[in-house]
Amino acid sequence: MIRLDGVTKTYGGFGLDVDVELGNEITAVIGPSGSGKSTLLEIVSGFETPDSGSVFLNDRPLDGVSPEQRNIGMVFQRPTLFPHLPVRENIEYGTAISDDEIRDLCELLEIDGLLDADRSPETLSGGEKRRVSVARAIVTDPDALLLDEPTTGLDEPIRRRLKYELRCVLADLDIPCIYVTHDQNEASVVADSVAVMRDGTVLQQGSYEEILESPRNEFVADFVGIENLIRGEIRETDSGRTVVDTGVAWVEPEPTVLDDGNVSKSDVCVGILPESVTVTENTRVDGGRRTQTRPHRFDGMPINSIDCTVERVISERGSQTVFLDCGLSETFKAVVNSGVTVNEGDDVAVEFDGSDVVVV
Amino acid sequence: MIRLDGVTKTYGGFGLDVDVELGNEITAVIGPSGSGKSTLLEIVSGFETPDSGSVFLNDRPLDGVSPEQRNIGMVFQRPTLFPHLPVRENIEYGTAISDDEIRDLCELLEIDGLLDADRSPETLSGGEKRRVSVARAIVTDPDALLLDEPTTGLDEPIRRRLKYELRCVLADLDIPCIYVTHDQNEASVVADSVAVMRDGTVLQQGSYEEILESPRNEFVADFVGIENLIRGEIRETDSGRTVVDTGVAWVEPEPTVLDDGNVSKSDVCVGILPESVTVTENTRVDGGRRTQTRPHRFDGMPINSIDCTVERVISERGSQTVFLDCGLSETFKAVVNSGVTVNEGDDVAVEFDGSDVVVV
Amino acid sequence: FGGDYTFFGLLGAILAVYLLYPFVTFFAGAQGNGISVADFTRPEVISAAKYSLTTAPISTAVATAFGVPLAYFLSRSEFRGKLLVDSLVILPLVLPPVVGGVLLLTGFGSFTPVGQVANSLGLTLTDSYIGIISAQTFVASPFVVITSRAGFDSVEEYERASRSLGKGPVETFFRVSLPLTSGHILAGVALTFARSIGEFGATMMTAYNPHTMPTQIWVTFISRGVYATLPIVAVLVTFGLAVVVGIR
Amino acid sequence: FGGDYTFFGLLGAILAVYLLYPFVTFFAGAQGNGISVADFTRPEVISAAKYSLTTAPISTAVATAFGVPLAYFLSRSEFRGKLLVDSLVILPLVLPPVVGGVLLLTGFGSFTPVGQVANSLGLTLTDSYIGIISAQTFVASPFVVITSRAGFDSVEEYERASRSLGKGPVETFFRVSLPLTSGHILAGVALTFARSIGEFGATMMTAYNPHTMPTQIWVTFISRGVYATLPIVAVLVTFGLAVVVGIR
Repeated sequence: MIRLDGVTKTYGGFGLDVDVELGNEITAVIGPSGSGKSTLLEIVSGFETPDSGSVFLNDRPLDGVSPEQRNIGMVFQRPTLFPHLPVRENIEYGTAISDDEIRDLCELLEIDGLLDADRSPETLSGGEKRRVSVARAIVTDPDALLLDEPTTGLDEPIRRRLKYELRCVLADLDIPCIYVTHDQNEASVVADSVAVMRDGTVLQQGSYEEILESPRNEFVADFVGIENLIRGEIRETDSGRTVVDTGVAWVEPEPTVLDDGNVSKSDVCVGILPESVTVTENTRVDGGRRTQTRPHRFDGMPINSIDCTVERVISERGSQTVFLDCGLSETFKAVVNSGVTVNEGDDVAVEFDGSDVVVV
Repeated sequence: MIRLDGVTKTYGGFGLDVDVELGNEITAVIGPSGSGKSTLLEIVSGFETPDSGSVFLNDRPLDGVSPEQRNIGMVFQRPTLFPHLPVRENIEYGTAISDDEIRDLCELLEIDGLLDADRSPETLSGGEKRRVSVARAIVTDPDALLLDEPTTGLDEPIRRRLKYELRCVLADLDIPCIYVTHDQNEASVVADSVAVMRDGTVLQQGSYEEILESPRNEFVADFVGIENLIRGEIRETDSGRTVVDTGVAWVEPEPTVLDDGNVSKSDVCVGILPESVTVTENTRVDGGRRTQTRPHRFDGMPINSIDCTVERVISERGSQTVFLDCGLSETFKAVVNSGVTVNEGDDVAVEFDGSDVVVV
Repeated sequence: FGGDYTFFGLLGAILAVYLLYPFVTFFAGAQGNGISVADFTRPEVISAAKYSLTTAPISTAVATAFGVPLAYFLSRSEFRGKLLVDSLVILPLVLPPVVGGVLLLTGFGSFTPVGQVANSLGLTLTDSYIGIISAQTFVASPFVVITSRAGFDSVEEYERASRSLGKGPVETFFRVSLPLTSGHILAGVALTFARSIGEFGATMMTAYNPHTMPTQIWVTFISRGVYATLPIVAVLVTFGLAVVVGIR
Repeated sequence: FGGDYTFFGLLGAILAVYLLYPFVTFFAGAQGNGISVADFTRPEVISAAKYSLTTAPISTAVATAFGVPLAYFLSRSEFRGKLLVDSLVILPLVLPPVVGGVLLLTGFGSFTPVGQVANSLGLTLTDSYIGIISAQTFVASPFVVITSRAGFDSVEEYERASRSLGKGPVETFFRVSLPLTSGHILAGVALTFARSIGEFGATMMTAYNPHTMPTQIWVTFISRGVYATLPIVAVLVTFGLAVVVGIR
């Protein structure tokens, strides 16, 4: 367990102010550049000293403990393998282990072919370097492991495999792992829980699903991929339903959170995942006459349904991404099945279920 | 139109050998690092001279034409805005334009707020810098535009918007745009067609859909995201059907391409997109007895269906990614709807339609 | 960085103290040896300052005018013999200045062909302004070439941007490369100037007369002892400090 | 790079030719002035070579032994007065060597407190081996400090890796930092050695006798003319070339 207890650090115009507890699981720290992710790692690893507050590792305070005495493993953005030592000596730099142990470890990380002779780390591919640097970090049996964007700079297919394999290896360690990344997909694959940072603070911490279901604010929602964020105002309709009036449609979350005291302001933002949307043709040729279908309407306004025009359709990997002009300031995005026929220029309606709507 | 006619370039251990024609559309060039993407751009832009062959721009040969006389715009990986010139002077570096024109351009790129006074490019955010560098490149009305990973280093939410907006701006130019990226999703969003490079050659060129439907080889299939690639052998079953025997199941593409002369070798690889797979529970409690359901079987072997165990389920953005152990050397990956209930450790069957199988 | 570097600090402090100590003893000792403000206006001090301050700027200007284009050419072009020119540019840095002086004498001395041609035109290439400048330029020009080149090496992508926007190499050089590398070039100019004004070994050979400041220090030291050099030393130390602060 | 850089090449060629020409005239002229292989074995040549080759390695070793720890300390630690030490380390580079010699005389001359203590112990700090070494060390040590420091600045992340694997600062220094920066340090050692062996201005002050190679060039030039310096000049030019090739 790692606990940061009122840790602050100021330098230049930047200030870190963090108060979190991370269990024996993999926590992804995500956030834009400059949000303090790396500073957080530097404070936990001991390379930076906080201005105030303390770091605890399994309830042992780390104040004044130098990096080499913390027993915290690190995997850096650049693999930082020692170029003057062969692969095996790199792995055993922290502690010498038996031939059997090293073989097991390398099989686990699929780098067993790299121990031959005096192979230099500079002859390794990008993916191999990362694996070796993970092996080097976990061979010392650390009490915690910090990883700083370990897949940066790798080609996509290699990265795709590595992140899943890292997940498996790290989960088996059963120690706190902090995994800094700027890619929310990577966060969801590798980590058990996610901490979203901005401007030096942790905005929200929880499982990826929890954050998707109730993001704390617009920034978090956008960062985890709730790309359709529409501003509106809470109002009661003539018939007594409480909805968010977005100007182009009413949005009614279900179960309603608008009048249960959880939302106190009247200007809110509703968020809908592109994947939670269906797109239906909005015009029907009806005996030669085109009539618009209005699937969900109430008091003259569409509910949980917006009329729009298809701007662009992109087919990819079993699905289509549809960009839509809904008369809003931002393009609306929907991910639909390959089977659905949508063409650029079509007038369509997007529909979504009230239960898929988040309010922030 | 840009045509590279037998263009070769050798240096160090690396050789480029390219013969392609790119129309007035956006072509994404994807491929691993070191595949020659950047060298291709350098030869088209004139900063490198090919060892042999010629580059043609709208049928005009560019041999011996210096970069500044080619009228080819460039957007670099680093934004390379001139730090000693204000934003507006950066945009007008290539050619001075009227206030109205520059205002229209900046509105299009959503950077109209940046022209005020003598704002220095160093005060801009990463996303703004990219937009300004695109504005600077297109203001000279170039005959072609080259973009070298223009979204690198941006935070995910910014990158997501920028790539779609780039798509819209570039498509309106109606000139050949070469867009180098290592991200196949970005390629599919931005480009009309894709060229996959490896080891200095273009392996395949076509629309993203075409490549997904018939990738030329395993490398291309993997690179565009057909992550489940299973090796097998073509054989005829006792009942005369031609299938790929993967050891754990028979795979039967539909329409069959195995005996129509298109596939000449007997050792092949079948590819299935993670998004084209359904996962069904494999055990049914039947009056207290567990019986296995075998949805598609033939001559005792499952067809287009593999028994496996769930290794890990990751929920994200309206779908779940399921990693499965099928007794193959690689983990099988399926992306299924959020509604499907799968738990780690479950015995399940993955099924896929013969029409979703590609053979390489 | 969170570590204990006392061990390195203690070893390093010995060198730091060794480098600092002579400054302290000199300025402390000069006070105790009756050197006054009046000594700063002695005719030989004024004369040496005049010669140094009229030659070093010219040497620096010449080194910059030709060294910056050379640096740019080396940074951008591949040609046969490039390695030779690269080495030639560093050589005066690692060569003892007296050697530089000897070499220059054989190239431009009064009895060499070049020297005789110059004489017939009324120019004296040694023991003259020109002799001082030729020694300073030979010894000091590498600084501006090396630092400018490092600057030019770092702005290639900006130049590509300029070229792709339709600007040729010369326009690109003046509108992009030069402004972006002005920091590097200025640092090189400062170092070249410092080296020029402090030049002693080569100048002793090519122009013992008229005395520049370093030559005058030698002459004063021989005739009147070490503390009598204070006025010139003080001026040169001040210059040195200004350059060190300037290039940071 | 696909461009026409003739303009820059022509300007730059003027400086390149100016730097090359004296080498040609010297070695061509020496041949025509009856300098033979026998001159290489003249007693004053042997003696000067002996003094230079026994002092420069010691100066280099001293500068390295204390300069590398100083560089490391400056690279890793923040402390009050760091800017002062940073400047102090560059200062001898931009200061005229004669000034360095004057300063050293006031610190270690025979009539200074330090000099007198040394005398009573039987050590002469000026006009001796020690005088040569003290001048060379003062003037040449900045090279090894500056290049080593650039090296140490570039390996911080490797050190963090080592520290995170349980190794303390000293073990990390010897197992990681030192091997990874050996290239930088060797370049610094080469430059320091070249500067030491070529040292003239400061050595003239602190140890005119015994003559090192540069001093001997001066003495020979005064007494026997420029071409008589060929043996020592040839040795020093060869050294210089070796260093230039070595640091590439």
